[in-house]
Amino acid sequence: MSAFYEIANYWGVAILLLVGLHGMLARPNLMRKLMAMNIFQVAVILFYLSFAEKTGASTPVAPHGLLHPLAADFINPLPHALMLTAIVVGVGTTGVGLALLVSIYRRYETLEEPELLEKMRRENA
Amino acid sequence: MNDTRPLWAVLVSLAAVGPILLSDKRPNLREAWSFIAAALKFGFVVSLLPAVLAGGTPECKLLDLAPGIALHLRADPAGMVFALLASTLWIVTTLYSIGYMRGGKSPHQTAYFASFAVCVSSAIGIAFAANPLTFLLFFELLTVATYPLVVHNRSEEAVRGGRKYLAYTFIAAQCLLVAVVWSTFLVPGATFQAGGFLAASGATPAQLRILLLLFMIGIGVKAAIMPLHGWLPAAMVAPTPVSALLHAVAVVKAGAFGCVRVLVFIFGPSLLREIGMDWLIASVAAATIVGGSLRALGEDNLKRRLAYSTVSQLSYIVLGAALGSPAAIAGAIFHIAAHGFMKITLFFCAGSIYTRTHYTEIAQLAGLGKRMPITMGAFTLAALGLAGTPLLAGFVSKWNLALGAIHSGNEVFVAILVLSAFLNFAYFFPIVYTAFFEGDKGETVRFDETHVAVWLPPALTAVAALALGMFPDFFWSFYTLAWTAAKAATGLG
Amino acid sequence: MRSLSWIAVLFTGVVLFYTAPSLPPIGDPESPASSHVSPYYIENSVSDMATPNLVTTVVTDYRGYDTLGETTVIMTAGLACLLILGFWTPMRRHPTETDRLSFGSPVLDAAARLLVPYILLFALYVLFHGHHSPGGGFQGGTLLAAGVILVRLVRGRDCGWGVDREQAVRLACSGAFLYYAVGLITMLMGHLFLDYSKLPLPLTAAMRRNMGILGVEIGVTVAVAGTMILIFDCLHATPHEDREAEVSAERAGAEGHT
Amino acid sequence: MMQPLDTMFLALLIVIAVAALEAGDLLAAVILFGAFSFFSATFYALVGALDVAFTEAALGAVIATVFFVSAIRRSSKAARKRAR
Amino acid sequence: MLLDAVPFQDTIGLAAQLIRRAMPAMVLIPLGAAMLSPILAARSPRAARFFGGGALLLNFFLSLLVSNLVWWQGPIHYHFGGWAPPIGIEYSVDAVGAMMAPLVAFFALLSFASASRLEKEWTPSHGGAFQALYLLLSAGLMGIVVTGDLFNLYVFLEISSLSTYALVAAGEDRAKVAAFRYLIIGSVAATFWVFGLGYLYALTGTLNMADMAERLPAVIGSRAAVAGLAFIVAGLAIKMALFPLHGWQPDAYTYAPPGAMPFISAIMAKVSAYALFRVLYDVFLKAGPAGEALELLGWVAALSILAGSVLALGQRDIRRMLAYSSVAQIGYVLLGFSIGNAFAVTGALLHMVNHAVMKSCCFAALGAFRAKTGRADVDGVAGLAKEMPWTAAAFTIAALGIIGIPPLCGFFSKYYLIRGAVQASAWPFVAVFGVSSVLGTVYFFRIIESLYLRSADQGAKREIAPLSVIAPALLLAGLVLALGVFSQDVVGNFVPIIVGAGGPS
Repeated sequence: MSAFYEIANYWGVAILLLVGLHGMLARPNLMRKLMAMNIFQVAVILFYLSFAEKTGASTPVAPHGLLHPLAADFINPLPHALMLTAIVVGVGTTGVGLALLVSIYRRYETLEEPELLEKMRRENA
Repeated sequence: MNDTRPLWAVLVSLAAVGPILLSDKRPNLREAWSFIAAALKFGFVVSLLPAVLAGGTPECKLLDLAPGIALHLRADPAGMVFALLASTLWIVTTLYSIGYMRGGKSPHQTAYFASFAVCVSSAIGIAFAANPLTFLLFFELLTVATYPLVVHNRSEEAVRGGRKYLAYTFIAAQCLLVAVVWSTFLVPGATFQAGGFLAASGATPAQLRILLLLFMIGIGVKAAIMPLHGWLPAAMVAPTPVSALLHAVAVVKAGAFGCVRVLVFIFGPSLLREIGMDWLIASVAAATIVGGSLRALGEDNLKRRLAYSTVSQLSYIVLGAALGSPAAIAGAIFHIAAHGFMKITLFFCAGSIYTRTHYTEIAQLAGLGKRMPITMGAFTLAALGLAGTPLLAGFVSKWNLALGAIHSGNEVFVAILVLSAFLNFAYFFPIVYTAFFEGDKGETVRFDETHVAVWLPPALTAVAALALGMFPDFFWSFYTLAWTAAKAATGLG
Repeated sequence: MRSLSWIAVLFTGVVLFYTAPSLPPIGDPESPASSHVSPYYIENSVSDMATPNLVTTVVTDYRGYDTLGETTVIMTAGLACLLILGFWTPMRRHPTETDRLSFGSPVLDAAARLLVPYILLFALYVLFHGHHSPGGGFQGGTLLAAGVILVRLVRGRDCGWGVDREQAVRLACSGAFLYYAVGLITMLMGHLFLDYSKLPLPLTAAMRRNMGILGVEIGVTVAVAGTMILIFDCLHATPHEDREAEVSAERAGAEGHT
Repeated sequence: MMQPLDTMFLALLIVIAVAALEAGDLLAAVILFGAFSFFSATFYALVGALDVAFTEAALGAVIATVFFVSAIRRSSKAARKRAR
Repeated sequence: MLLDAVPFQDTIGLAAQLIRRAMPAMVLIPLGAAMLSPILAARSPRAARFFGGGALLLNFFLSLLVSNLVWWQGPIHYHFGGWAPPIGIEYSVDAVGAMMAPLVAFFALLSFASASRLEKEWTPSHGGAFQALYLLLSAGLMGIVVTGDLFNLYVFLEISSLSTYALVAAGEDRAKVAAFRYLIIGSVAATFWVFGLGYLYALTGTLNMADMAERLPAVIGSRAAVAGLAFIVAGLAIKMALFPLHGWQPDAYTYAPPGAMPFISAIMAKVSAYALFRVLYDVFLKAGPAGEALELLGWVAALSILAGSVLALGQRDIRRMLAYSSVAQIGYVLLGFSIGNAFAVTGALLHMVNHAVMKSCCFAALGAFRAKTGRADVDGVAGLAKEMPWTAAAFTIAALGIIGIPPLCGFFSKYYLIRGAVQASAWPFVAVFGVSSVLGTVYFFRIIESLYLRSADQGAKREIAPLSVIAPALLLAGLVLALGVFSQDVVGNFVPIIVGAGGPS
């Protein structure tokens, strides 16, 4: 059982990643693609946080007055720092994506990919 | 020892391109530039002649093209033959072009003269190239520069001809590129060497055979060896001076010259025999000689008949280079010059006839011999020469080729040469006959030549062909040069 | 397209499930990730920069240049939205009748009046206490933006409470530039970019680093807050012609009822 | 550590994620998506990443969701009905 | 006065020291300019334009200085915040970086003039956002080139990606759909990069390239290392638009505003290819999975070359055709990396430079045609050679260069690539190069025919193309020729450093 838990997070991450990837590529609705993108990124964040974990260690904030913390007592802060970046980047990308969607909708009045392609094709002809 | 004259010989016409393009609105100035460049180029090339005859090879190395491979120009005897031919004929062709183009009020003349200058530069570059990469550089430049000439008319047919030309030459260019790269890989930094440089490469015979095939496809397209000749008749839509240039001066001749370079200077006769490819190449060449002549017989259009004649004649050169005996090689190299003078005469004549009468079919020529005696006289002379009549230039090369065939033990090719001579007579004689002995006897015959710039060039080249036949070393020392190269290649020198 | 994406998903899945077991087990203190570089951060950040929040030290100092990039990403996103959607209707400092079309209701208004000051205050706390507890520039900036956005939601879409759109652009850019400037100062003084220990402050090296962190955190806060407001405004604003149509439709509806 | 709890939470996250992508109405999907963000923030806190959790809660659960909602409002008339 | 007292040698040393210290400014200058320009643009758009242009000019000069110093004294390292790697973030410029950095800076500068001019025509005023994003794009790409840290690379990848999405979207209406598709695919790519990096970090515990290269051999046999590499390669392959993953690129290239296009088309894919080069050669040192990945990538690249060329044949729209041609040409670069001997790698690196120049020349010339007639399809440019002889000549030269006609620069990179393939006896790849060139001839000569041989459509709109659009095309055409003729000077200067003693001699 413990062997399962040792990497259980990775299985979860893998499933979440696939759900997100599939949503991004195969969903016809553009808004959902964007949501799937966020799910995809959450999976990556979970992945980083999972391998940052350290048994018997606590949150990477040193208690007040502790001048020389020991490495074994605190979780690896580096992945946390990196994922802070990833979250912010993700929200930024989402914002840009939504801005694009709003302007696409204004022009074509749809966010369904097949319908959108159809409209563009008709316009081209 | 850097002698920059080969470089100047190449550059002078390239440098003329700018002024030619800028003088678009002033035809006289434009043609003056062409003439000045042609004269300078001829001067540079001829000034190299004494040194080469004395056994030297003036050369210059410029910037590196690739690691260990410089842009290397060198005037060796074989290259001199081609360079002399191209630079001489450029002058004549320029004169003729002015007459022809202005006479026909042809459009796009600036583009024509500019491309022409680039073509001649590339031809000289091909002649003087000392290593495969330099050769490739000028060869490809020639390919591109010829395209505007082929599509000169801008007609639907011209565009189609241009496409065909591009398709053939660019596919060939890839083969040539691979072959050149491969050869520089086998022998890094090699320069052309009489007798070939690949013998020491250590490659297996099978590899060498593939390499040779790549080379022959790459260059053979320009030389119009039989299965690869399709573009040449299609390119006949171009104006006559262009055809003259294609056939006699630059393009096809560059292909033939390239075959000599590959067979004699990259592979060398002995290696060729070793890998057993000499006989194959010679056979293909022989087949082209006969096949081209037969196709020529079947054509009623004058220019197309001349085109197939070229297909046939150029394979003499390939045949000689493939046979590999001294006389054969000498004959092949001499034929480069001889065929140049004779074929350009024929095309000039075809052009003159066209400007005067707009006739293109052979049957239309009836009685023309009396209206245009100089033109048709020159035509007859050149036709006889091509067929190999003694006292004309063609005889010298064929005699040597036949000798070479016997020396190399392939007597069967002598038979081919004889057969070809008959076929040559067979397709030229009707033209001459129609022009001089057919037509209305009762019609009043009057002298009706065109402008002097149109009839003088063929007359000059015909006389030159005659002179070369009687004195093979006349002025340009073609014969000596050819033999020098041949002896060096076969180890006799 | 559909089948292609299934293939991509399948392929990724195979790679994931095939390779996950060979990763170091979760929670292993001896795993390379926990034993190579990170111990340095844990053991030295208190003495290096007098900051107990290890994540903050990594984010803003040890890997401070990443965070400058990240702040720039945020700014880029804001400018991208601006370029794509642009300014449509001008904003008003004070709400007019039409601004109240969607959300305006007394209850919401009163709730917002009550909440917003606390949100903003909390934002500042998060920012300044980021050295000692979870929090810092990104969180603080987000909360600031959340406060402003709440007012926007309650008061109507074109309300320019707090900052208007032009100001939001300038906030986003100048916040990022503040971060940049802290690094630039040390660079211009002949030291390395972002080397806070060389800041011209009359303090110990660790405290100078501490102050440097505070400086960049403020920059991040301003940039994040400005950008989030900017993106919201771009997404939320109404194009001019739509707005005219909506207002007239509303009027027509109101007249129909009476 | 609390591995079983972690795993349960992960399973919950996956379920919400699928639900958010499958929900019929776009607005409902967005709300589920907000919930997903929120639960993932909780999960981050569980594994000890308080800073990340805080950021995800503020940025992912609040701001991103608000962005989604306003974007949907602006592209709603037809899009909401046909959303799938 | 002060300098007089210092001996000459010391002055040089001082300058070198100064350049070392200023190296990160290659990224920081455009970055800072981007932050300030919206603020400045609110007061005076004109001043903001000059400011942006000045920043890029300064940046270009600095990148030249840095390259020279690298050629002279070897790689330059810079530690941000005074933290030595692997604790902190490092910038490191080696010989290849010294080649890429001026390239990025040059193209950023070159298309800035036409971009800022066309901006006025193509987008309404957005408070200097267009210009700021353009500067951010160049900062982001430069950051990818000079960074020595794998996560920092991701951050700058995102800066460049986000700004590209917006710049692409600033084009026609359809550009927004193209940009959205690009955003989705681009996010997949970037996330794959982070995910793969996560694997590598979990195995080695470091993010610094050099440090990771040291620690990787111990764990190279692990399946996780293979997965990490696979994700990173997949992410970059998307960014490079290799064949099965190229879907976003043609639309993005077609509908983007012509001002930004020469820059994006020239540099984006090259920078990703360069990142791939660094991962495969600097981090993995071609060991273990990297060698296998390279072998596999060779076939992918070959497929990309053929598919890109074939797809380009079917396009009427020249922009789309050029985009597919880029799919093929980036395959050349990758194939060179894959073959992996000194000649092939030289060819691949040289082709990055050459193709950037040639393709951006094509796009610049096309932008000028389009400014004149408003069309960008093969029929639309009919007969333009008469009215725009110089621009048409520039386009022709660039096209011939891409086909590989000597002495234009495209020939020489092809020469090295084929030389490398012949040396490795990789005959199928040799054939691929040949076939691609022939196909290139077909699709480019269709345009050249149209330009020169067909007569112009009389009814079409005719406006005067601005000089700021034509001049870059001419300059680039000159470069196509110069880089070809003097290719040995280029190769001789940096390639021996790259490939070490075993390089071409």
